[in-house]
Amino acid sequence: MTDWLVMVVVTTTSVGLALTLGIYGTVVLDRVIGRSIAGEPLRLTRALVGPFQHAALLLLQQRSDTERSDSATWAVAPALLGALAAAALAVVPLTPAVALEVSSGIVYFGATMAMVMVAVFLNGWSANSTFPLIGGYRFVAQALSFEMPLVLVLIAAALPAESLNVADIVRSQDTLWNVVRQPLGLPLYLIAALGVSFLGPLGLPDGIDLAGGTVAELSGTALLLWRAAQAAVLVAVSAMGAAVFLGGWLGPWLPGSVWMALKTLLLIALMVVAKHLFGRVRLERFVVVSWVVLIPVALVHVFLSGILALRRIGS
Amino acid sequence: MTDVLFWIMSGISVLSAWRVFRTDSMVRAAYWLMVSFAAVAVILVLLSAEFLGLVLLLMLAGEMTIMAVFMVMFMMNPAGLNPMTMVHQHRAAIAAGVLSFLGLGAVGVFGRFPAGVSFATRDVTARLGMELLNDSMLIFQTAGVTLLATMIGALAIASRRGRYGLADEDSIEPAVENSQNAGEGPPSTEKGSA
Amino acid sequence: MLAALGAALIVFVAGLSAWLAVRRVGDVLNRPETTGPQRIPFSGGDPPAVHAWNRFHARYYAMALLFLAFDMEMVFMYPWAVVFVREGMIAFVEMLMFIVILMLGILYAWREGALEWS
Amino acid sequence: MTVETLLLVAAALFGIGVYGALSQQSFVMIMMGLELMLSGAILATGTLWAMAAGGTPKGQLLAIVLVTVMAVEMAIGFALVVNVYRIRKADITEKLKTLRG
Amino acid sequence: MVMRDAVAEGLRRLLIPLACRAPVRVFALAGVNSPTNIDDLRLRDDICLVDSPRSANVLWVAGLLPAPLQDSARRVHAMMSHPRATVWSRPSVMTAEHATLFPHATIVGPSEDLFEALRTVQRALLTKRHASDEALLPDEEPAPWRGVGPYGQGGTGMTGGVPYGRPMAERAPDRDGLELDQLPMRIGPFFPPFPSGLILDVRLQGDVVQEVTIAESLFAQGNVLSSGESQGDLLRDPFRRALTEPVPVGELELARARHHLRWLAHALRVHGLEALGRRVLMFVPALEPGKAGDILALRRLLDRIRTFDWSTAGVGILERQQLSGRGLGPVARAAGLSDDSRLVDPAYDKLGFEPLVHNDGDCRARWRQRLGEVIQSLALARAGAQPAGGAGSVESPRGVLRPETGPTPALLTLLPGLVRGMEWGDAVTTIVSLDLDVREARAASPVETPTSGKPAVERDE
Repeated sequence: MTDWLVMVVVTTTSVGLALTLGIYGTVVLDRVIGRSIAGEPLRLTRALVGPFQHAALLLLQQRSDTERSDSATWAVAPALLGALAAAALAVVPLTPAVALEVSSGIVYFGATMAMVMVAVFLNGWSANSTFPLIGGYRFVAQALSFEMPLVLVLIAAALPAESLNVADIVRSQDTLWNVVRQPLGLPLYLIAALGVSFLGPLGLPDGIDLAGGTVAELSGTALLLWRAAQAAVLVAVSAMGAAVFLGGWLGPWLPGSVWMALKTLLLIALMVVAKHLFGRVRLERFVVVSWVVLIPVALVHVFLSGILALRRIGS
Repeated sequence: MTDVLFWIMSGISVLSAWRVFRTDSMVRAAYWLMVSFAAVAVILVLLSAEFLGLVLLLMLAGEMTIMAVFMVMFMMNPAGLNPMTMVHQHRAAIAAGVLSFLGLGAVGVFGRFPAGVSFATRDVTARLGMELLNDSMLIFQTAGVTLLATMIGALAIASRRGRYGLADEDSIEPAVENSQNAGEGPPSTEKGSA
Repeated sequence: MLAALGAALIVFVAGLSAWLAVRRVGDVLNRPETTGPQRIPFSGGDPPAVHAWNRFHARYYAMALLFLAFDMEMVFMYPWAVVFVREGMIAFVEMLMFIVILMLGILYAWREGALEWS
Repeated sequence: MTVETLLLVAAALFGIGVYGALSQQSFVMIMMGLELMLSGAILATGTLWAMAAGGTPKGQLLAIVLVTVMAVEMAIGFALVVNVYRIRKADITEKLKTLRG
Repeated sequence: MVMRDAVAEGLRRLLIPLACRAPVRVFALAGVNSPTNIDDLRLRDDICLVDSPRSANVLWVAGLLPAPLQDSARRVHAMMSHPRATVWSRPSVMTAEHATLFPHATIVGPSEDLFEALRTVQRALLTKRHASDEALLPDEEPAPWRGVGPYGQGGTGMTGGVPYGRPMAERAPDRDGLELDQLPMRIGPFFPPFPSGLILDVRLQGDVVQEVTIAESLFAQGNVLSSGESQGDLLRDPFRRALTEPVPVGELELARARHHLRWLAHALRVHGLEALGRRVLMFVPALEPGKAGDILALRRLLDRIRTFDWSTAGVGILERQQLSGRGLGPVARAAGLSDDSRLVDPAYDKLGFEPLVHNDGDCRARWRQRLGEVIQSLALARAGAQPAGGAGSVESPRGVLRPETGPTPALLTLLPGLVRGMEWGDAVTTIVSLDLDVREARAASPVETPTSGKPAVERDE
């Protein structure tokens, strides 16, 4: 029992810490990368304190409401999104010591990422306003399309590890990282990750063509919490990607947690670059491409990884 | 500890199942059902059917959102802006519900079940995989065929373009059409007018 | 193992409470009461004629049906992944058969145009 | 957490499902009732697998088959709802006297 | 309770100094004759333009608002959350009706520093030196709707009631054969992706546009051009001047390049490429005749980033016969017509001017056309002081401009047929790609029927 309590406390604090730092890092990276792509001077100090100023401004703003909105589900949606990100991060081994050894880790991760759909849909639905509503529906279409590739690449990574436990998957990359062993895995995963954190090319639910879509009717704390939850999801998927494809805590010289943090930040940065460089795609087109290209490719990827895993064991 | 969690979860599960039929908003109804299922999934995890519980959660998110999407599509007043109940044979249904609860509950309480042998703890999933690939291979493959049939069937039923014209415009197979034209059949639209 | 998932559940609850707590703080800092005109949904400045909640025609309903069935493939794939290396070629062939059968479904859907907006 | 209590919970879920399936007028709400009945069944299967069947993988397989049934039921059910609505503009059972397309 | 208030006060004291340094959250209402261009705000580090008035602290009214837009402007003001304030950039010319439009507004004259004003206002708002704007519209109680019918609903039948004073959507037929609800909604005049003042009555089923009509009020009394208010805008525009007097080719062509680049920045923003849009905006003041290196690099970059291509290719196709002879400028040229009034201008003839042409006629062809014309314009601008125009009509960046009218009215007649059947995102892409300017719209007599377009785009063929 005391062991368990210690585990709970350690996990909760480490997840909380990782999420806070990750969200902060995401916002800073977003600004730095955005400005460098725009060709503007960087102004690093401003980038570093900016997130706090912004958050303070939103905390001091009134929370808006709409006519006959479903206020209960509207309140739950951001909390659910944030909680899902936290829960997903809990099974990602941040260091070899702090790892929840969930033997169906990637099933669990897949479940939390699928639930993101519920949170975003609710956030769009609850406002009783057309643009958020369309945004919510867009996310459902998008989620139904990217969910399968997301899960399939994780299954492929589980093959050589012979386990669904994320920590086992990290350990299986002792000799060779999955990013090399399964070259298709990371790109597919990143596409799906952009989808799950509704960013950039797949930021369809809150596009400007919907005046902000799911966030169009949000203000003040509600907006702050929603953006924080979105960044938290980005952190969670990036951490998972770092663990599954970039060898997690493995790495020379530095302690495992530092490696993990660096790799996660690298993936976050990659996705933020994608956000700023790739425009919003057409949803209709993405759905077809996802079913006709991404899912078959992900399946082929699973089988190829399987054959490679068999050969490695055989030899 | 597990007992406490079990009672909480069964409470959530039954209560939210009840809420499903007591809410005006279709989206809320669908997600109450999801909460009910999620609580069942946690109970399954408590029963050390860890994989089953988690996979149920994974399925649920998609299925219940799709459920919400369809419910909103086909219910008038989907958000319950005008509160209104839409039930029929209410008393009979309650009676049937109570009866089935009592019947099944009686089986549960008075039935005799073989005592639980030590169940597998660590590699439940692996044993399930072995089972799938060896003894129950046929079940596994049959599931594949069933799902294929489901996909094709569902798409064929739901799509507007039937083989003989638009589904909502009295499309009739040519052979049937001929026999009907002998009498006074409804005029049929052109073939494949889509 | 149960302990780990229990901890994960607690992290979930903690996340939920953290987000709701900040929301509460925001509401204490600024009263969320709004006036009637303030609650009008935004669509460029003019008020809507009807409520936005309607029988929303989700144009991708055929794809959603496809998803319902195809999603099940994952349930079978997880346990398969665990034993794949142990079982070797048999596992490979069996899953290949299963997947090819399911892919026929996608192929059919694509040919029927079920993935496009209806 | 005993076999009896677990089965009682499963029976309660099933009972609510029966009530819903019989009392609701709208097609989709009837399907909610069916889903709840299946949820009761899944819980019962899980219970018996863990508590009485010695954890044989066949028990879990049965539960997985039930989940599959759930998905199939939803897919076909919704497809029928779409079709009926398209042809008859009907969304509640009362509007449908016969099942002939 | 007291405890809670004390904690809140403490927290507020902690947050206010931080928030005071945050970028100003501004929602812009673009009017006419504004001393400051909205694009100038986008490049500012200390200003954050938001897409919905909900989360803005400051409502920036740029210039004067024509009478038909004033009610909408007040409504936008009402939608903002507290604390809120209004800053009004006003030209020197002003009519009496404007004086009472925003009684609480901080007025910024043409010579004053707008950015400083915006910053000061937000800071004053946070420190409570400036009271949050009071509601300009009365707080009306929603219409009663509960408890009328037998189940407590608002009327007879399921959709009989009017919850919150609004009815519910009604069913309508659809191309899919499913008769689901059709959502009538009015979009604009301050919908950020659209040009200010464009008001569309849209009927949506799901996210698909079933029907679009251009709201009448746009034409009724909204003629800004004739009201004398926008003289300042006109005089700054070299194309307007070129209607009556010769203007150097260099000036015209640089202005054309600037206009297209501003348009491109907006289009990129609407596609989610905000940072790239800012980069494009930064080119605008630095444009020089003959130096197209940056623009060429930009074109290469956009070519390499395929997503912008993908999301515009095949969207919003306009056929040649719809466009020919109407003076629709880049839109016509993107569809393969070499329709350019510069061809008949002797000054351009001397330069050996040949119009650029793209063939597809879709949104992608339109942005490529405009980007190509930027490069071409920079080359032409080298001719410098050579005078052109003055012949009563001129090829503006949007198309042929005459004293009474511009290309926008003709484009607006094409619009309803063009976006019918499109997913909303595609419809926005298309409308943005047409580069409309509502200030030109009045001259379009509403008599001209909007059915002259081609039949609805049937996309489920």
